[in-house]
Amino acid sequence: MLVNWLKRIGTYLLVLLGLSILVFIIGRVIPGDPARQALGPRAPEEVVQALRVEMHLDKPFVTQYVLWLKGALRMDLGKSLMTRRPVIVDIKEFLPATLEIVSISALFMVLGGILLGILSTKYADSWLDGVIRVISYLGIVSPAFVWAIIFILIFGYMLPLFPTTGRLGLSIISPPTVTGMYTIDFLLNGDIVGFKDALSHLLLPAIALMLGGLAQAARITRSSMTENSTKDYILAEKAYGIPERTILLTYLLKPSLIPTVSVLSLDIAALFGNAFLVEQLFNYPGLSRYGMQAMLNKDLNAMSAVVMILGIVFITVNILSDMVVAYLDPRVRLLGGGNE
Amino acid sequence: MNNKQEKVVTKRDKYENIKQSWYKFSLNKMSVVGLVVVCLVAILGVFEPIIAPFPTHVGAYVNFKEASIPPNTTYWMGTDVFGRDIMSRIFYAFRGALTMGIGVLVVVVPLGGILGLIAGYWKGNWISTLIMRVTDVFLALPPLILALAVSAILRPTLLNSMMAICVSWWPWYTRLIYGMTTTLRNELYVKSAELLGASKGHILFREILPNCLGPLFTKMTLDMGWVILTGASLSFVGLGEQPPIPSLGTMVSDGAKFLPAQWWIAIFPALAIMVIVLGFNLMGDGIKDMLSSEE
Amino acid sequence: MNKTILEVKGLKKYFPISKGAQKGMFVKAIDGIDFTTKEGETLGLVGESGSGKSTTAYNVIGMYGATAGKITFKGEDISQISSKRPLKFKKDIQMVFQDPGTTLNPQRSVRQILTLPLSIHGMLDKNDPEGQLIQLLEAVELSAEYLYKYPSSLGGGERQMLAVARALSTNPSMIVLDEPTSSLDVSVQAKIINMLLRLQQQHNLSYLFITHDLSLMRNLATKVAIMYLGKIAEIAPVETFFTAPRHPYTQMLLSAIPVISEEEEMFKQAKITPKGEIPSPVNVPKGCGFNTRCPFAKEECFIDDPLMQEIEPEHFVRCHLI
Amino acid sequence: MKDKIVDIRDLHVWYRTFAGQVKVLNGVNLNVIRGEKVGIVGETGCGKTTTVKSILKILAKQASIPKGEIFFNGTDVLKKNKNELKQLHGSGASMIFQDPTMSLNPVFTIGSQMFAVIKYSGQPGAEKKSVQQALAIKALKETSMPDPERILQSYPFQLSGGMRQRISIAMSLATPRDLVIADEPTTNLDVTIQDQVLKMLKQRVEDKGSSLILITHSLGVARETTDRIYVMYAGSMVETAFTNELFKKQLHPYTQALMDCIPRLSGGGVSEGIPGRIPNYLNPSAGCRFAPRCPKAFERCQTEKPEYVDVGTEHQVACFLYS
Repeated sequence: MLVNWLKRIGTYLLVLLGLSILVFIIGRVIPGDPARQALGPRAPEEVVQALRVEMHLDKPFVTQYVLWLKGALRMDLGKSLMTRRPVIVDIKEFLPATLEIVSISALFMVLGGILLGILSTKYADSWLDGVIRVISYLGIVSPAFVWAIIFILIFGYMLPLFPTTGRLGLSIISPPTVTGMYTIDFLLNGDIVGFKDALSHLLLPAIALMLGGLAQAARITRSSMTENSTKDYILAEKAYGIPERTILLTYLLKPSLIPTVSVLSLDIAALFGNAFLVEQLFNYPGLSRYGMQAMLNKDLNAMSAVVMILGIVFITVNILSDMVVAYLDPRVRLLGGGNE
Repeated sequence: MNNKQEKVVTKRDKYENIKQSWYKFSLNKMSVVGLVVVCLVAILGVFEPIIAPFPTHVGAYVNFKEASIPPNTTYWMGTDVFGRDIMSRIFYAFRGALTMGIGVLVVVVPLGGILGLIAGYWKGNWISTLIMRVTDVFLALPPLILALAVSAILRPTLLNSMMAICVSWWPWYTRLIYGMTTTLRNELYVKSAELLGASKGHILFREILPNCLGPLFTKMTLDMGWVILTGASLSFVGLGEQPPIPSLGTMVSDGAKFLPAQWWIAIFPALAIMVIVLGFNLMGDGIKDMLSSEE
Repeated sequence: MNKTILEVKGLKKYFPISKGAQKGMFVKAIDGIDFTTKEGETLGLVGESGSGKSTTAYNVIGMYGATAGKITFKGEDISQISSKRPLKFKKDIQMVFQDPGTTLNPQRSVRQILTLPLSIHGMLDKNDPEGQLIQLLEAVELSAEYLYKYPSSLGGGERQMLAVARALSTNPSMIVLDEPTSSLDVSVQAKIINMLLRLQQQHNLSYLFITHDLSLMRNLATKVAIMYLGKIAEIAPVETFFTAPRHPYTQMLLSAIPVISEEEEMFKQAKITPKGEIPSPVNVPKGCGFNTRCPFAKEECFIDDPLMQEIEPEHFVRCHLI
Repeated sequence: MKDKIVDIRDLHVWYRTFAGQVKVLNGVNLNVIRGEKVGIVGETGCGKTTTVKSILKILAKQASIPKGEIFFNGTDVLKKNKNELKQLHGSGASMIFQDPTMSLNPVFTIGSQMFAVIKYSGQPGAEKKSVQQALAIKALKETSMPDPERILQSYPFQLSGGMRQRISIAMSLATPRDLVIADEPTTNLDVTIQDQVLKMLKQRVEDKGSSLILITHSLGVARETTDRIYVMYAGSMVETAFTNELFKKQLHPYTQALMDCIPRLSGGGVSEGIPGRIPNYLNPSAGCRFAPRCPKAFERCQTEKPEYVDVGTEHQVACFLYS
């Protein structure tokens, strides 16, 4: 069994390496001169040239990549042109914020999606099923940034229940950083007021982010549960008199969750993508906004770092989902038949 | 049994097929709604100069007298800060959106599809592993981010943003066709074609590919919606069609600054995006039901 | 008149296991078999799942290459995989598969399906292609109208008849049939069996017929070979095979068949009650493969594997009891 | 009158499809006496599975029952609502399916499935785990399963087709059942395994004193396992008789034709099969559905539906040759 996991992690590392090459190529193909871009048109030529040397732009392409890779392994990702600070410092500041949002929306997505899927199967073709299907269509159909705008409109102005900008209320001082995630740090600090404020700042962006994934999960759960409900073993269990609820929540749910989990892992990874726009709208200082600005300002080091982190997150989510699938499906666990 | 009879019989078979497919498609009323929405969007987009109330507002037209008027009888969806009619601009933006959708799919489906066919049929040897590992690398990033990174490099135009989406979208089709080909290549009709001595070209394109068309068309219809959505996200951050040419993403992002007072400037383009994607999604589900085999 | 058309000598086919606990070991699907078939004859290969009968058929048609041993067809060596064989063998040996559901491409019309073999081997009759196809359909008792239909609108039996028509199209000298009627109803099976017998007369075809149904074999084959765990347990002309079976496994299989008339009970007089299941072809038991289930197993049976002995002309048995 | 476990009268079942209503069952009559082993023999598409699924009310959503009654233990199943059905399902009937790969839940251990069946079977003390464990092991031992403890921990994909069917049988008889329904339980198994499984099923049903409905397309299997046989064609019963009586003399032309098609171990070739195809259920003819393929059909067969008529001790046939 272990051999299988090692082989799988090996392929993922390979993918990561491939990703770093891809990102490096994209970074370097940028027309225009990043050094000139950073220092502005008026900077004298020799200063720009010095920066160019410092950024190894003069060396051949492959050596630049090798140097960059060695640096990355030593956590030295070079300096960000925008913030003038080592990229690693920016990441330490912004990454926890985005992780906070993404983990909450992932939680909503998984629990909500599966719950809605079960409900719409149980009350199939009833009014409740209809309502859930409409919600899931709306959820799937509208991009996160449209929901963001609608939420800002409703909660920002009409009925100001939840804050729609920033990470903390102006009056609240940020907690001593332990994990970098305000909600957890406040809790560790025992500061309930702070915790409530940080949480309320998180709520709207998180919900805007997760609606699409939630709807997708609900739809996949419903369709795979409906399909499995006609299989012989479910009919046999009905014939044996096993109560409807037990069949629905155990014998039908467990096999039906397998397709949902693989879709969920894709959608959770996609949260980071959508976070780009949502953080922009809620001007929430997360890693995605930082990455967005890096791309717009062609800040190579920052951009490569953010993309690599997204790749790593994607792979961790994939490994987690493989583990959950292995738990759900004994054939995968015991035969080591990984799903491609 | 001359050609005329052949026509009659095949026509009857075909007619029977179409009637059966339409029944399965329209079984779920929502799919019909989707079809209607998509047709409406197409008509509005293509015939925009005729249908739109203020076709001239599409270009660099400025009329401060009429700026920021809420929806009324003349401007059904109100006007923006430059006094341009939002509805006409949305109709024009439909055309941009559809060109983006079709343009991307026309590139991505054949490219991804053929790679998927090759990788799937020759699964096990190096060409297949190479293709699939490269696909994994491209899929390791959410499509929006890859598209952002690529379009950030190029000058922001509609064409470049389409290219950016192509770069991040082709692997989805490779993986779809790869998945199907690896199972289809073991079907008996493929085995018997091989044993008869049929050429690899015949086997890939006449035996395997026709059986992938069902899920392929379903995915293409759904993807029309997603591609347009991604395109809107790109233009939302200014990487798509440049002003004054209207695109839904830019209209939403410009309008967002004027919330909540002039809410209509941002809300109507946002709703327009939802309507397009909703239409294609509903239609895609209908096609999935239509092509699903079991009665 | 009938000289040997197909000869198999010491054929072996092992499949390496790439995943799971048994990694590195082999599935010994065929573990050394020998038989010959004469022109115009039907050799029946009988056995239960895991006996290797289908693998043998796939080796003859060329879907697999042999791990060891030799297959000669009309004097020429065809042991390697079909893609490496000269084109003429793809014309001369054809195959009919088991599952009517997937043997025909659902997206191609009957006309396209039947035209493919003809065009590959350049046998298309230019001036009347339609007539040629209709003739083929009539050979398998299907009306000309079927030419323009799609497989989905045909019944299981009709699809198998079309598969036979496709096999006949290049007028081969041998057809390999892998359980062609096992997923069909009895009434449809009867039609196909009689059709196959008629075609054999008209075109002097030789069949390699694979099935698990011994009563079907009784009404079709000229010679029957019974396989167990990748080896042939007994070969005999059909008359002696059913009236005087000598291998305990043949007797056990005969006594397990549900029959519908008293006279058939007569053939099950050995009354060996079936017991146990077929062991896995990965770790084959030492000595004779059948020793785990054989009521007459002697101490010798657990030590060495018995050799094929010819107890009567054309009647071979692999058992220590002989 | 011996009490009837199952009594189906003039049952009609229709399926909603894209082309309209498919009228599969066209007036089925069937009864099973307590402790009797009844076989239903018929070819693909004649409605055998629909008949038994309607007894257990596990028909597909698209199915509808426009006419007919199904009495199980004396009460009409169609009139019962959800919780009344609980008793029927609890200890009333159980079903064994054809495809061993689908008859057991792939992601649960054999043990967890058997315990659930026993728990809800209304047996005294069935809630306790220990009672469930004991009953499950006893049931597995009775079906001559090697090393039942290991079986309870293993998953279906780790077992062979034969073992899985034996487990389904053990499950269906782990607690006393009035009726066991087996839908082609051994069709996917090898002949030597099928022989052992059929003998064991017959033995278990007799020991537990429950009655059996065995569905099969093979007359040979029915001859070796059942007391009485219903021959079914295109949605209704054409002939029924005690097993040895039926194999001595067949009355209905379809049964005769079917017998002639079966290859015999004693050789002698087979008949030319039955001409034509199964009737189209979308708009079936009002008359006898076998008429278009029947060598002895005459004018009356085309228009009128033959009634089920007694022609001897427990020997009924639906054909105008006899009424």
